[in-house]
Amino acid sequence: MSYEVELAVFKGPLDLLLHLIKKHEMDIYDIPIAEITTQYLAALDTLQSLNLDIAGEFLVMASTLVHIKSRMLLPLDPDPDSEEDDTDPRAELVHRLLEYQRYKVAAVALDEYDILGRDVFARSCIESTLDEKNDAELEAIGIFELVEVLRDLLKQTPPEPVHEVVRERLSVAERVTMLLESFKGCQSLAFESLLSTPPTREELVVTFLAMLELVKLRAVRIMQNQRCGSIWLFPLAPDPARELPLQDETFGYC
Amino acid sequence: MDTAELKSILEALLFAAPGPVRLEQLALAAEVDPGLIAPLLTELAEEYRRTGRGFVLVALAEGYQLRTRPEHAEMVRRLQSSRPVRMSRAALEALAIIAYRQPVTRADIDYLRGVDSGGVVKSLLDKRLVRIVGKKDIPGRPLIYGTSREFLEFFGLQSLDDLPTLKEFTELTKESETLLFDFEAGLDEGRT
Amino acid sequence: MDTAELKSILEALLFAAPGPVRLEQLALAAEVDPGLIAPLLTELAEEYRRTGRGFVLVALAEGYQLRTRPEHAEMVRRLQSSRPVRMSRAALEALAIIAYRQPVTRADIDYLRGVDSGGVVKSLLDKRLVRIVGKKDIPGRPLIYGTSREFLEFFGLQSLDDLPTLKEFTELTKESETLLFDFEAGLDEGRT
Repeated sequence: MSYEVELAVFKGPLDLLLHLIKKHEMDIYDIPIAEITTQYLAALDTLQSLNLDIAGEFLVMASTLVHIKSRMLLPLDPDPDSEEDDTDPRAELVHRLLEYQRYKVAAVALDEYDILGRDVFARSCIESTLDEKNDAELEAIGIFELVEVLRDLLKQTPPEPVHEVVRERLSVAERVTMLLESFKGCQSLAFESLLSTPPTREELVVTFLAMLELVKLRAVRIMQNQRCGSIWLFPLAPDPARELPLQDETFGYC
Repeated sequence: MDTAELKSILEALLFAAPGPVRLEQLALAAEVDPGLIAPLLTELAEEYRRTGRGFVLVALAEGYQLRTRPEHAEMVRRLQSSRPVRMSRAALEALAIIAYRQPVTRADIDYLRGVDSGGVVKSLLDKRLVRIVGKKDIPGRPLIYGTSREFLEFFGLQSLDDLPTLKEFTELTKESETLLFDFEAGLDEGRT
Repeated sequence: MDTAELKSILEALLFAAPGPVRLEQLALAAEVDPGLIAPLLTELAEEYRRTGRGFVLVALAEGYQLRTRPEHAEMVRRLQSSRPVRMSRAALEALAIIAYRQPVTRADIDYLRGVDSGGVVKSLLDKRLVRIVGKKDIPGRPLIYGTSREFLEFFGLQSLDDLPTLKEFTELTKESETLLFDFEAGLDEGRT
């Protein structure tokens, strides 16, 4: 097996370090920090040259190693009252490596058990579920399943409309101006022709109000031939003496 | 492979099979000639009868199957009705909604699940995992539901504060979900 | 009811159950005193071993269960045409930490492994080998994890006490050195 493949299977910086220490037969309690740092960085280079993503943890460990190395280069502070603790800067790393090794060994021990579904098989029976019978005791389940079910449900459900819809507010004054525009060069207009199709409720209301305002201002006359029939608007010649008020405030809609 | 070992293998295969198994399937799995198997199955069936095992070997149109001895039917039924049942998916969904969105009405639960939840809510009430906490002050005054003390006990929680939030959950799930059995895949990558 | 008949009934009950069965459930179904059952189960387990049956009787936390003999794993897998399940090394490491150090937080696992374990923890939760046991009473109230009933079933353990004692290391061991290569070897096997 090539070195490259070997590298690719390291599950973390501790794993890689442990391997390097053993491979080079270093003393765990007196790790030659300069050498291990060189080895470690070289391994990372190899991973990089293979275009493998190096997890952030590997880089953190690299900087930890460099940091330890620099601390070891410093002469020990002769002042015993110094703030600087004089423990071996490698101590924590050694502790972690030994601790990690424990779990690595335990993991292998676990793997050697007769695992259900791999080494041993139980009968495959269909289990009964809650809805069938109501008097039975419930089988224990974990909270994780509950959250998972909720998450699945929320994924399926369309998201609730939580954002506020900002609608363009149609002002009566604006509508009045628009109606006057459309009257130009017209004898008559049907009310429906003033609306977009299909009209929104707001548009309908505002247009109707605008029409009534124009009637009040005597700018238009309206006629209806039958109940519920079309409303026809007939523009009247504007009274030159009167200025049309075209502000919402004057109409009283604010 | 001697006869005793092959018999043991056949027994294991029939034991683990979810339904009737054909002679050829047994032969294929045990990697022996199908002709070898037929007489052994007869022997096994005879042996089970003679030694009064709890199960018998029956030959069906679709193959062979181990079944409990008919005389024990009553006890088997009794066992099955005394065994704890798994909560159904539907019940779990309703329970999740009630736990996380409480206090909720039936309409809220129905909306999120997209189906009528009357039956499951009733069974959750029967199981005392859920309780009625009051009525909502809206037209129709619908009942509102929440979780019970038994709910906390069932999930081994101290209080509702111990329920993991969806956010905590999502943080866990951000990463690839195939990491458990990723070893082979990871290596395949490395080899190419 | 004589002993032979009761044994036959117990066998039928264990055979028909979809999961481990507790002694009391067996007693209830067979309508006999639980005290009568325990020695018979021991006898049955011994008998299965001696006569080389296709299955064995195992005692688990949640009761007793019949399982195929480990030697037949390959044939059973072939019948079910299932790929051998192989736990990834990352998953096993995280699982070992959770099993021995429970209750633990994600941060504990990450620290001990030296890598982010969110993905593997999620997979272990998915497989139900691990469960959320609550939240730790420290700032941020992180979730805490422990092993589940399924964990014991998965590894065929009666209780966490059955876990091998965690070795105290004062040096790097040969054992640990060969691990990587064992895994690789296992993999090659799995691929052929």
